[in-house]
Amino acid sequence: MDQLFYASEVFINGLMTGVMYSLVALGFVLIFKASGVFNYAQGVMALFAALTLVGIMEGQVPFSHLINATFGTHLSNFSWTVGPVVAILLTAGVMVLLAIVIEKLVLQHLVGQEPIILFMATIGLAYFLEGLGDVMWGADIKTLDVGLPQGISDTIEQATANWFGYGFFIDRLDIWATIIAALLVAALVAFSQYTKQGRAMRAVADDHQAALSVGISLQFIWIMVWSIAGFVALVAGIMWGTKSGVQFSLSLIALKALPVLMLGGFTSIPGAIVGGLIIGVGEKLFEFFVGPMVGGATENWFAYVLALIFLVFRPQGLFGERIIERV
Amino acid sequence: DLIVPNLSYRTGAYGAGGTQYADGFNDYFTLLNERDGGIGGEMIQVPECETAYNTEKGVECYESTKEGALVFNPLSTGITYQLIPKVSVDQKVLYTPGYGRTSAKNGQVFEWVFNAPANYWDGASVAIKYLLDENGGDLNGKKIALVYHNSAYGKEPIRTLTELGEKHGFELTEIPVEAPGQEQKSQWLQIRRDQPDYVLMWGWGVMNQVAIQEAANIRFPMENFIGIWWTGSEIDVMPAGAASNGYKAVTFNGVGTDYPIYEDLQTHVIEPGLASQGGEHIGSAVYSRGMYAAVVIAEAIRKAQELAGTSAIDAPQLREGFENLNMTQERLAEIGLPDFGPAFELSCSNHGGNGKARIQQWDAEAQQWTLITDFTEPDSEILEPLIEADSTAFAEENGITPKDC
Amino acid sequence: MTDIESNPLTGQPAPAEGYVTADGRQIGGVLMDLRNITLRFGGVEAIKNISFDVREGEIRAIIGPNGAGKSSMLNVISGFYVPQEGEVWFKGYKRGPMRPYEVARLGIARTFQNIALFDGMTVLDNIMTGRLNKTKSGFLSQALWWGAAEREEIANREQVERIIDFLEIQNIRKTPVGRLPYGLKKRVELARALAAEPQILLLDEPMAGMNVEEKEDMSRFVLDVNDEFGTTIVLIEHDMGVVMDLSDRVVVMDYGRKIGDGSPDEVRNNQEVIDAYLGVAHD
Amino acid sequence: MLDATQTQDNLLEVNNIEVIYNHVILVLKGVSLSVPKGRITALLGGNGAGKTTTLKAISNLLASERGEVTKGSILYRGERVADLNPAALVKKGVIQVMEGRHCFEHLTVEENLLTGAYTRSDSAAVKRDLEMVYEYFPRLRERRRSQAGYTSGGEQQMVAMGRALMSRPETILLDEPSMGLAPQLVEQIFEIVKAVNEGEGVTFLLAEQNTNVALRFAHYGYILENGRVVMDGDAAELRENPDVKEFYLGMSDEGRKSFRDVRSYRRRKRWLA
Amino acid sequence: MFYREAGNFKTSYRDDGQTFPIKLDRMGYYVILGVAAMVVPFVINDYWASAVLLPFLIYAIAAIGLNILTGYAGQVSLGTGGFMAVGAYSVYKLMTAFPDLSILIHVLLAGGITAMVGIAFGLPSLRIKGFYLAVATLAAQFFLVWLFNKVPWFYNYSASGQITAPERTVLGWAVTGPAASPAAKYLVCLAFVIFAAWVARNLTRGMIGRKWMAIRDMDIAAEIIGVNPLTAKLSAFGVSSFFVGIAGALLFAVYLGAAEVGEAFGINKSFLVLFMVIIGGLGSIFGSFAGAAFLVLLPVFLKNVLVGVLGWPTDLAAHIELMIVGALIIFFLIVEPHGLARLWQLVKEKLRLWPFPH
Ligand SMILES: Nc1ncnc2c1ncn2[C@@H]1O[C@H](COP(=O)(O)OP(=O)(O)OP(=O)(O)O)[C@@H](O)[C@H]1O
Ligand SMILES: Nc1ncnc2c1ncn2[C@@H]1O[C@H](COP(=O)(O)OP(=O)(O)OP(=O)(O)O)[C@@H](O)[C@H]1O
Ligand SMILES: CC(C)C[C@H](N)C(=O)O
Ligand SMILES: [Mg+2]
Ligand SMILES: [Mg+2]
Repeated sequence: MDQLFYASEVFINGLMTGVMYSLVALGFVLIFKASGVFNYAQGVMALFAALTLVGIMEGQVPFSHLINATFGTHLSNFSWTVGPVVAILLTAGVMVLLAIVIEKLVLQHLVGQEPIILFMATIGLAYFLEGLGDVMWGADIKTLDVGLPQGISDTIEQATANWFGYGFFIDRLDIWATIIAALLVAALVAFSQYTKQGRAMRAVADDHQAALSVGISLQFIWIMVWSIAGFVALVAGIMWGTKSGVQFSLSLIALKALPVLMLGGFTSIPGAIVGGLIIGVGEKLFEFFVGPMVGGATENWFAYVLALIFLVFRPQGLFGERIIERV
Repeated sequence: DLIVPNLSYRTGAYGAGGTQYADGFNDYFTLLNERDGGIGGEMIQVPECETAYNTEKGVECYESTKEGALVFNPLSTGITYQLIPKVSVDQKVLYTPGYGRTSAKNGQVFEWVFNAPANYWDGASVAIKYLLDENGGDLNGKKIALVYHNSAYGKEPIRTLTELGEKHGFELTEIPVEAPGQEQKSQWLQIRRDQPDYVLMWGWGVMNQVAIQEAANIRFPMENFIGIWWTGSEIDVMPAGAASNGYKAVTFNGVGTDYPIYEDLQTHVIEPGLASQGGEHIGSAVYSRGMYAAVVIAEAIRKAQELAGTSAIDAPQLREGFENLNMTQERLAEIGLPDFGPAFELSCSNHGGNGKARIQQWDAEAQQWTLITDFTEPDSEILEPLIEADSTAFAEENGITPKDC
Repeated sequence: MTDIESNPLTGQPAPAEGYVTADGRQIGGVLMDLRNITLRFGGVEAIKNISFDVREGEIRAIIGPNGAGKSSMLNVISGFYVPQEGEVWFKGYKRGPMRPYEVARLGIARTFQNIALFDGMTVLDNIMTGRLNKTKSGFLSQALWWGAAEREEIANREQVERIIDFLEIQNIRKTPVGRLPYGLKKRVELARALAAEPQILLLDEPMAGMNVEEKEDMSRFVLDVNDEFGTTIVLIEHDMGVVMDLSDRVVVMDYGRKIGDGSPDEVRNNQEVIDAYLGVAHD
Repeated sequence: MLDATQTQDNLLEVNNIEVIYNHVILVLKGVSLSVPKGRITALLGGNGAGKTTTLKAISNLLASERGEVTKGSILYRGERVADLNPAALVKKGVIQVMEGRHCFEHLTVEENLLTGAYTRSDSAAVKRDLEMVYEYFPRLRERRRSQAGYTSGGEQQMVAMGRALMSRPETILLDEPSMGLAPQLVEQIFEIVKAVNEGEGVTFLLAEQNTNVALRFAHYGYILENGRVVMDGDAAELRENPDVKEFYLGMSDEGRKSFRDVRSYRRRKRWLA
Repeated sequence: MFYREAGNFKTSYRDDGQTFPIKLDRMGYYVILGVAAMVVPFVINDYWASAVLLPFLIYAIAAIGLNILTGYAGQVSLGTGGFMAVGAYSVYKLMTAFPDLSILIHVLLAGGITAMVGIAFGLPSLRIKGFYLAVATLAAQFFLVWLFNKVPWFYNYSASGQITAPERTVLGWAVTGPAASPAAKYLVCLAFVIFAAWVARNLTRGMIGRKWMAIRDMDIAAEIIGVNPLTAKLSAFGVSSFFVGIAGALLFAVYLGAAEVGEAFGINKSFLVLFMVIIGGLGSIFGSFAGAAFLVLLPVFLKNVLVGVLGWPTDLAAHIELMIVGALIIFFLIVEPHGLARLWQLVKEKLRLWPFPH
């Protein structure tokens, strides 16, 4: 009986974690849909966004290290601090700028290259942003608090305790993540399926040349999409930052998102969510029940193996576009 | 001049901790240079090299700085393992306080490596000792979970703890966390289910903050949660805020700035603006540990100069200095760090001191660590044989004949 | 040339009687026989119960409006599409389920409607790939470039050079095909197919996007291949001039159905064909 | 040949352009041509002559192929368009139908057509034009819901054409529309070109191999051979020109000759340029 | 201009198929080889060996391996780190299990074992394509690392799970272990590099190579003209992993001397090698060398400049270094997506036309 409770508790928490992964995966999907670019930098973008957010909130002086090192000054903080909402808006603005810069300096010059080249470019971008983030805001760990609650939800524990005599553990942060993710997805799906820009976005993904020839401006589409992705990254950054503090490792969640992508399909927004849920539940249950027998720490690889198994049966992922094979 | 390279890491996944350590290390030598004109008239150069906690970069740093260098302190078990063979060939001292290869304590096998005052096995043993005291000397039937960084470092204490478990009859559950470890739900759900009486932790990097946060989330009583010294720094507990109040950690060095030395530091280093990185982290736990490492090295240098009769010593002479080092509380007081670390004495056979360590506890309101025990001896009757076994194994594998002292 | 072991062909040889063409070429017996082929893609029925045969040494044309299912038919022949119903008989044996590369080994080579050259390789390498079923030397000998490997390589190269001369593409030997203009690509594709010394050659619109002069050259190649190597040719082409002049027999498809089969003249005067496909002829 | 380019109210003027790919391969060696408003101008020539390159040079699609215009100028309505991006050009009313279809494989046929109207905002009119396109190409209406990637070659060509029409262009650069189309469809497409040209007064510059059809529908023609214009004139004249007849229409004095008969290796006659 | 391809007429298809059809190239090649083998060993020192040359040679092997898989057969792999780990642990087990067999044999065997593993993990490639495959190979990466970390047998039950290379000799010279001289280590690696490059070249210029490239450029068409995708892809995985395995073995045994799997063979290795291949040039063996050289030298160089010359604090330097590396990678991809190798080619093409612009 207890086993069952534990199982379902792990199951639920798996779902929740899955949602957290999905938040990162969403960014990948967007950019991949729009430009066929597999944007490895998505994780670092989340880190960068979070760093910027904290920096703005605490009124840090950007590049203070660099400035101090070169001019021997001792800058660190401005006198002011900024409230979460304003800070989030400002950060979103920064992400838009970032998108524009990326488009102008990178993507524009790589039109029509093979996907792998673009993929590599984004890894280069990841390095750059990682360095930039550190130079701008410093490498030490920062705590991010935009007022999201954290820790076990007593109400749920009480309630479940009364119903089943076993109090379930659910992290309030995860509950929030779920709500936010749901909203994001709804919005994004609507956008890509039912709007002109959404259609153009998919067109670009299919054939840059043709898209150009019908007068779709790659610049615009890409800036738009990278901005949205930047915003999604910000959301992911806030969630994960609140959870584990804002620091370098935040960028590594990208690796958690990849299996989610595979499983859901690189081109499917709902896929990102469903994939996330499956991965989350799968890896948690496995770690929880099988893990102890094989020495634990299985999550990293199990997620990938799980996705791999799915792919063998559905090479384009659960919801991915059918891969067109014709001669 | 004497060269003491600082193989630090201020970037990457572990940069946050590495930075504080490196600062403490630098600042102490800066102090000596500024205040006393170095040691015995020799200025100390501390060329810094970024390893990013990465073994290859570590080796590259070692090779690029080893020219004329005396001693290395890479702050990484991984890199330490790389360097152990190299230092014995290049005849450099390798000083790894509180990390690295535990069995290097055996000076007969590891001539060039020193890991005083304490190593991971000491740490484990001291933690258990503390728990014994808490429980009136009896841990029978208790459940203890070990949450560890799934790497060479994290695995270090397992063997000791199992032995101790047999001795004291507590049950050990191992809970590895794959680096980096932002996601520890299943681990902590497991803990929530098993309800262990105590949780020990060998972590580093983001893993620490997340673990403490998750512990708070499942309302695990913080005072039953004890980390090794590397999981006992401010940055580990702060993200969890008030919830982390009462969290404990083993340590072998003092913390905070109310030691006499900090006045000198203020006047000679901080005010002139010579503090490493602008002195953001002065007094933090890891900063203090970096400073402590510097203190020990400095003392060893003094000893070496005294023995060699020259101030311009070389690495082999420094080795002598280490082997004859005798850290007394008196000496620490003179330095301006009374009771900052344990008293210990090294010898040709004992490179690890007596492994004394103490417990510190986090006070969330005051935002500071308070030392709650005195220095305690580890359980040498368990440790000695283990060390013996491991070091002889190494000796055989690499065809080293232990030198007799 | 094809031994039964090497290819899963089963069943009984079919009677083989030939005929003589207008210009007096002797056409052999049935080489390939397609029986009641039906192919569906989800809802779309691309081929509806079509049967026709191809005889040794003849030039067999398939024509029909766009989307009629011609290319699909070729794909069925070369094993890329597996028809839901129907049988493919080859050299009097029923062909079991086969992967495309096995079909290729039977001596069936083809060109593609949307050029399918290997853009990353030079013209020479592209054509050399045509020889791969003629290569026997093992992995090790290739890795160490010992005897067999090198000798074969050179032998293949000689054969390929012959084809290169034949198709007059000497001057672009070493150019990456990606850079070639459309027409030349088509030619290289033909060369690659020829390099395999096939028994049946399937050509999917080999002359699309060429001007008359180039079509004339191409026609010449096709004809020469046919009577120099005696290769049987199945040809899809939209240029009626070409089809009518070159082919011995023509199959006409429309919406996946077969609406005509016979000599060019019969077909040309078949009313249904005219309505469905030819429209009013201009020339 | 100059006099030809001097015709007044030329919508599009290409003056002596040179195009180089990958910084090394010189493909167009000084091509000049002019496209009068409201007329159909044909660009003829063999494989590799440079037709596609010319069109891409005009619509600024070379960049993504690592090609660039190194000499000469391109004027549209008298303004240089060399540094406009393709999108801007489409807004100006110049759209290209690329050689070899280039449909958006994963979009449905209908979505493909709608992307053609990307630069337009008058949704009502777009709907009407969609109907118009379906009138022109009934086959597309049948397959409107299926993924373009799975339609037959000809169907894809129609999609590409239709997509261009959806942008209500002033000038269409048409690259080998007849390629791979069934004869009556070729006629049909050219009829459509004609209709559109006369009906909506759209100007066409079309690159064709199928000289025969092209010259029947075009008003004026240029003949390109490896990167140079070797001849130009009114369609009618060209059709009568003996060389054109022989090499591009496949006719000899005694009418069309069979492909079987042209087996003799004959030397290609070249004009001097 | 001295560099002329004209006047190098080939009279037989044999000459035409040569690796360096042009006389000048061939001579240059022999010179380089001579210097590498005869001169360098005498001038080499610890720093150069361990900071530059050894990593360069070893990564060159890995890059060649990955280039075969990704550059020639078009199967993107992010599992390189994991496969290198297989090589490393194989060689460790072999070294400790059969101490008196020659290390060279151990390394080759390690390569063989890795090839097996590679083939096993290559199987999904028959169904899965493109990025899906790339990500799928990460499964190999993480699983292998986990495996070597978890199963004590692999690290001979050492307390910490670290593996340490015991001393082994070739012709009496120690090539592993602390006592090994830089020159000895260098020469061993050099030997393997030459071997690898030669075999790779033979495979890629022959029919096997063409099969791989056919699969890469258009797998459907390839199958229809007679390439068996199964054998083509798996052979690519096999050969590639063989070289990668050798690289891993050398990296551990000769270069690092001790290793901890998660640390030394983590996913960053996979990316690093992939970078070398891309920056160097997909489908080019020369490119593999160029890429390896570039990515080994760049950080060392930058570090020395930023810290040594400009005297910046190390952390700042490290961050800026990161930015510069990232920026440079992007820059190179933009100027020549086909890598340094193609850049070199273009230079040659220009030289051919020199002094005329085109
Ligand atoms: N893989 C596929 N999936 C779905 N439908 C397909 C597929 N291949 C072909 N079709 C459909 O089958 C029909 C026949 O296609 P096919 O390419 O054979 O026509 P075709 O006769 O070659 O036309 P064309 O002369 O234009 O090339 C078309 O309607 C096409 O949409
Ligand atoms: N991307 C490219 N890189 C290098 N050379 C190219 C490229 N594209 C075309 N070329 C070269 O430019 C020349 C003209 O090509 P283009 O496609 O313009 O000819 P075309 O007249 O359109 O031929 P076709 O009628 O076959 O389409 C060809 O010789 C071709 O080799
Ligand atoms: C050295 C310390 C900072 C802890 C570190 N993880 C180690 O390698 O042991
Ligand atoms: Mg077709
Ligand atoms: Mg063209």
